[in-house]
Parts: sequence; C-alpha cells; structure tokens
Amino acid sequence: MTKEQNDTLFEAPPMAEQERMVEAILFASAEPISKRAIADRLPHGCDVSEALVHLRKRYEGRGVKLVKVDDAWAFRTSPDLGFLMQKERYETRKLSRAAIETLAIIAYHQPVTRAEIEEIRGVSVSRGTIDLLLELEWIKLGRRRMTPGRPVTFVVTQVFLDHFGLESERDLPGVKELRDSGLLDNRPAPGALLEDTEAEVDLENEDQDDMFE
Amino acid sequence: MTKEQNDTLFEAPPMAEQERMVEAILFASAEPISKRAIADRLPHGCDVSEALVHLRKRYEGRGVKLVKVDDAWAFRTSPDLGFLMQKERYETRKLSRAAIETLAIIAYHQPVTRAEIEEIRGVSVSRGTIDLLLELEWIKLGRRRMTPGRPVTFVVTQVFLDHFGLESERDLPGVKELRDSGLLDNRPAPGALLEDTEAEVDLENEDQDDMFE
Amino acid sequence: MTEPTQTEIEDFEQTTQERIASESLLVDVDGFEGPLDVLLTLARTQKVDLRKISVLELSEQYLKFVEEAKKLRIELAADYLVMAAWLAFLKSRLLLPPDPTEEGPSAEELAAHLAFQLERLEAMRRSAAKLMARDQMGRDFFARGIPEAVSQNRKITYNATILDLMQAYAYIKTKGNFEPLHMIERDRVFTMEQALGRMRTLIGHAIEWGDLNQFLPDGWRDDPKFRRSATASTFAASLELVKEGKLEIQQSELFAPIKLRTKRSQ
Repeated sequence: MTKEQNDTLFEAPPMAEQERMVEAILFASAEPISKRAIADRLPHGCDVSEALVHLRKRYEGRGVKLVKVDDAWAFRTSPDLGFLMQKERYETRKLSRAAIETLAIIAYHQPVTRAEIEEIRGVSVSRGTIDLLLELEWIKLGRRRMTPGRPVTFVVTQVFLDHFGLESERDLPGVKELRDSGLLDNRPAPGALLEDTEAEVDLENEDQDDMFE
Repeated sequence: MTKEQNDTLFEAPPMAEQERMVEAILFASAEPISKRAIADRLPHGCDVSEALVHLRKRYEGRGVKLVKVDDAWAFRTSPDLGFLMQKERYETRKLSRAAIETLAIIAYHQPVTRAEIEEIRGVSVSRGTIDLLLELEWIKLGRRRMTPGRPVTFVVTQVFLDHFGLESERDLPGVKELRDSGLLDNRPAPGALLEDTEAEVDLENEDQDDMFE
Repeated sequence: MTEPTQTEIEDFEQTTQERIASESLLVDVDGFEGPLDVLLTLARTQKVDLRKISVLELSEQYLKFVEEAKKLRIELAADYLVMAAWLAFLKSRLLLPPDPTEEGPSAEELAAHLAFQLERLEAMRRSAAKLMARDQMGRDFFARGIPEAVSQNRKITYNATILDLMQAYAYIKTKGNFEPLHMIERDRVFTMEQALGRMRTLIGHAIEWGDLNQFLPDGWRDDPKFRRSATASTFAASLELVKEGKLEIQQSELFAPIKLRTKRSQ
C-alpha cells in the first residue's frame, strides 16, 4: 500500500549491499533461483545482473562457485574439490564364527560343495556367508561335482593364501599338528590317525558316496 | 610400507588451497561440522584451525558468515538479511510459556533433573513439554544423577546452540551475571532437604564403580 | 491467557476496585503456573528488589488471594492450598519471637529461601525472554538451502588369522569327537542341492501323477523333523524343475496332496 511511497523515499541499496543480499538469497535458497525471482525479493531498484557479475567474480577460484543452471543461479562446490565430498570409512571387522568355520572347511576339504560344508558343520550355511567369502576373494568356484545336481564346489584362492601367509594349501597345519599345538584335545581319534590333510580329504571324498546315496 | 616416503613426497597443500577446501566442505553442509570431521576429509597435514581463521575473516561483512557452534563450524546467512528470506522461513512450532521456561532452565542450569526444573518453576513439568523439546532436538538426555532413583538429567544440544546462534552455553544471554549473583546455584531449601543432599554425596561416592555410560 | 498487568495488581489493593480486580486475577487462576507464579506476580506489586521483599506482606497477599478464590467457589489445586498453609505457618513464625529450643531452620532462613526462589524464577523468565529474542535459525538466519550430500564409501577389511582358522577347524573337528559321520548324527537338514540332485534322477520315472511324499528319500520319511526338512527341500526342488520345464506340479485344493509328474513333451 505504501509501496509507491517507498520507491520514492528509499533508493536502492549500494551495489556492495546488493551483492551481499544476492549472496545470502542464493545460499539459503532450496533450489537454483532465477534472476527474476531474486529481483522480486530484493528492494526496489536493485540490479540483479550486476550483483551476480560481482558475486561470480568474487567466488572465482574459491572452494565454491556461482553457477548458472538453465536460467537459474546456485552455489556449487568447485568441481575440482569433488573428492572432498566423499568420505571413506575404513572398518576392520572380525569374521563371524560361521564364516571362519566355513572358510576352514573349504580350506581343509577343498574342493567342497555347500552340502558337504553343511554336513561337516552340522548346520546350514547361509548364502550371505558364502557370498562374503567370495567377495573377499578368499574362495572361488571350483569344478562342478559330477554327482546328481552337479553341485558347484568351492576352493580357496591365492588371495586367501596371501592373507594367511601360506605358500600353498599344503602348508595348512594338519590335524596332527593341530592336536600337538593343543588346539585339538588329545583324545585318540577313532580310526586311522590322519597324518596329513590330503588323507583326510580323501576320506571325506570316500564318505561322500554313502552320504548322498 | 611406503607411507614414510609418501609423507615426504606429498606436502600438505598451500594454505590458500586448504582454505578453499574447508570452504567447500562447510558450504556443502547444512549442519555444523566439527574440526575433527573437517580434518578427516582434508589431505594429510592440513591445519584446519588456521584455515578456519582465514575463512572467517574472508566472510566478514558478507551476506553469509562463518559461525562456530560448540566445536563445529557452519555457514549461516547474516541475521540482518533475514527479511529477504521470507520464502525459506519455517515456522517453529509456537512454544508454550511452560516450554520456553523449561528450555531456559535446562540451558542455564544444565545438567538438570526434572525435579529440579519443577523446583525452580514451582509446578510440575508435563511429559509433553519435555517430549516437545526432545523432539525439536533442543535438549537431550545427559548423564544420570547419582542420587537415589538415579534421575536422568537434561542438557541442551548443538542443534539448540545452532538455532539460537550461540557458540556455546557460556554465550547464553546474561549467564555470567546470573552465575555471579548466585541465581544458578543449586541452593537447597533450608531444613529437611539438607539431609537429602548429604545422603546424595555419599551415594555418589559409593556408586562410582557401577556408573553406567 | 492474559497475565494480570501491573495496574491490575495494584487495583487489587484498592477497596473499590478490589472485587473486579480480584476477579480478573482469579478468573485467571488456570493461567497461573502454580503457587510460585502467583507469588511472583504478587511480589511484583512490592516494587522492590526481590531479595528485600517482605515475605510477611507477601504471605498476607497470597492468603487473601486464596480467600477470594474460595469466596468465588473457584476450585484451587492442592498445591495452592499447601502453599497457603505453609505461608500461614511461616507468617506465624515470623511474627512470634523465635523459640530457642526449636530445631531446624529459622523463619528468616525459610523466608530468605522463598525470596531466592522467587528471584530465581524471575531471572529464568527474563532469560527465557532474552533467549527467544535472539536471532533464530529459520527466522533470522538460514542454513545452506541446497546441501550437497557426502557420499560415504565404506571400506571394510575383514580380519582373520591363521590361528582363527585353525581354531575354527579344530572346533568343528572336536565337536564330533572324530567319529565318522553317521546317518544318525547327520543334521536334520536335507538341503536344496541334495533334493535337486535326487529329483533330477527320479523325474524320469514319474510318468504318472505321484504324491510328493513318494519322492522323499529313505530314512527321511518317518522322523517328523527329517520329513519336514526333506519335504520342504523336495518341494522347492520340484518348483525349480517346473521352472526348467521338466516337471509338472498340481494341487487340487488347499492342503490336498501335491502331485508331480514328468512334463510330457509335445
């Protein structure tokens, strides 16, 4: 209502002040904003175009730049600093019991099918566990077993060997060594004392036949 | 393995560049970011504190200013330009007198229990009042008081400081005068309550061990 | 509510206006935030430093306030009455010479504490007002309107040592005491792979519609736990084979036997 009066009473603010105003509006606006919309918000008589030129210049070479999107304006992070907008978080996690057991079985019994792993562990193996080990590249798919259903087998990888500081699967401590190092109790095992893992693997393979009819 | 080499090979970027980086990081965020978090995103060897000093100075008198909230930093529009931001203005729920007073008591007396708030206001504090302030994220739970019943305490949050443009609780209006005149003392009522406070002290010592978080 | 103004409270003391003024005060009883609030409002009439307030006078004003409320049959909350009783007690203590044998805080101490409480409440009110008068975010100043999201790249390294591996294997091996795995000890899980393998060899023989149960392996049909696992996996395997176009499956109604047969090629 007193708009007209105001127009005559008050002159447009000085350019430096106009620039500040445009700066604040662009900063706070939730979307890029057109010259027109900026002008609507500024006191009468402001020169948005000129203020934008000044402002753009002011931000030249800064961490933020004034950009034109279609016919609207917005502040954006300088493209060369895009890498700062990525946060890398490193986490070290312990493998779950299921994962480490599954891994151990694959290492000692490879090539081994999922059904066999379940047989040995006595519980089913979740898809996630296998996926995680595959993702870590500690295991990979071996040849399919020539049994009904042609199940895939799993074997350990070079990455696995590197991670655990092994030169080959043969370096895995055998059952006897496990026992000697106190990791297994000293109860005499029924049947043949397995001297090395290979023998054991064979045994497991033999067993398979009557496991799966 | 080549870490040491890297340190000598790559120096921290020049200060002007560090300043740009901090500018970009802070500009990109609506929430204050702690110095620590800024440092985590910058290349190794950057001096965030110094960069912030430069940056704050650079924005002095601009339409946008660099403010400190607690131990974090953020860009905010200059308060004198608020009138331009009709469109961005959001209505904070109209707070009841009870809510405003409760908020002030928590801010000035924190950490403070509900019983203490009631003692100061002379009326019970409704659950809704506390809930509202919690919902606004202006207050949060502090440590439990080591008194019988282990009542929870309330403290104000960084969101509160940010909302009211405060750098820290020490900047609350008139807080120093209030403290000097003893009005923030936890002065127990003479008589019966005195015994309670003594009991509290004992309890506190006993409880040290099983203090929770 | 509208808080009684200074003048309203002054009227309270004047006989002519007393009724009207007290009514306006009392009508607002609900608006008062408890007895301390009323006391503070009354104390303001004394126009002195709250520390130097006359608690005696204040008590009288408050008791009068409660009397008026009663006359007007306004229900007062218990805490207003408790305060009245306490102030009446305090008043008598303040008027009588102190009894040297009496223990506990003196009337002056109690009065001083009340004055402190009033001053503290007043101070908090002022502070609350100052706080709300500050520039506020979203009203006077604003945050970045288009924040740019920081993408989080989470890099997880899994840690396991050769010892973990050996211990895990040792655990598995000792669990079964090295006994060869018998059928009896086998876990009661007939896996999908097993079922699928079995079904593939069997479907060739299923020329006519046959009950799903007939396809369960020997040794898995009697014990309910075994049967459940075998049924589930055999059924799932059948669906898989239907998907592959090797098997047909039907069920006439809910809970009716599920029938299978080899898909006939046209």
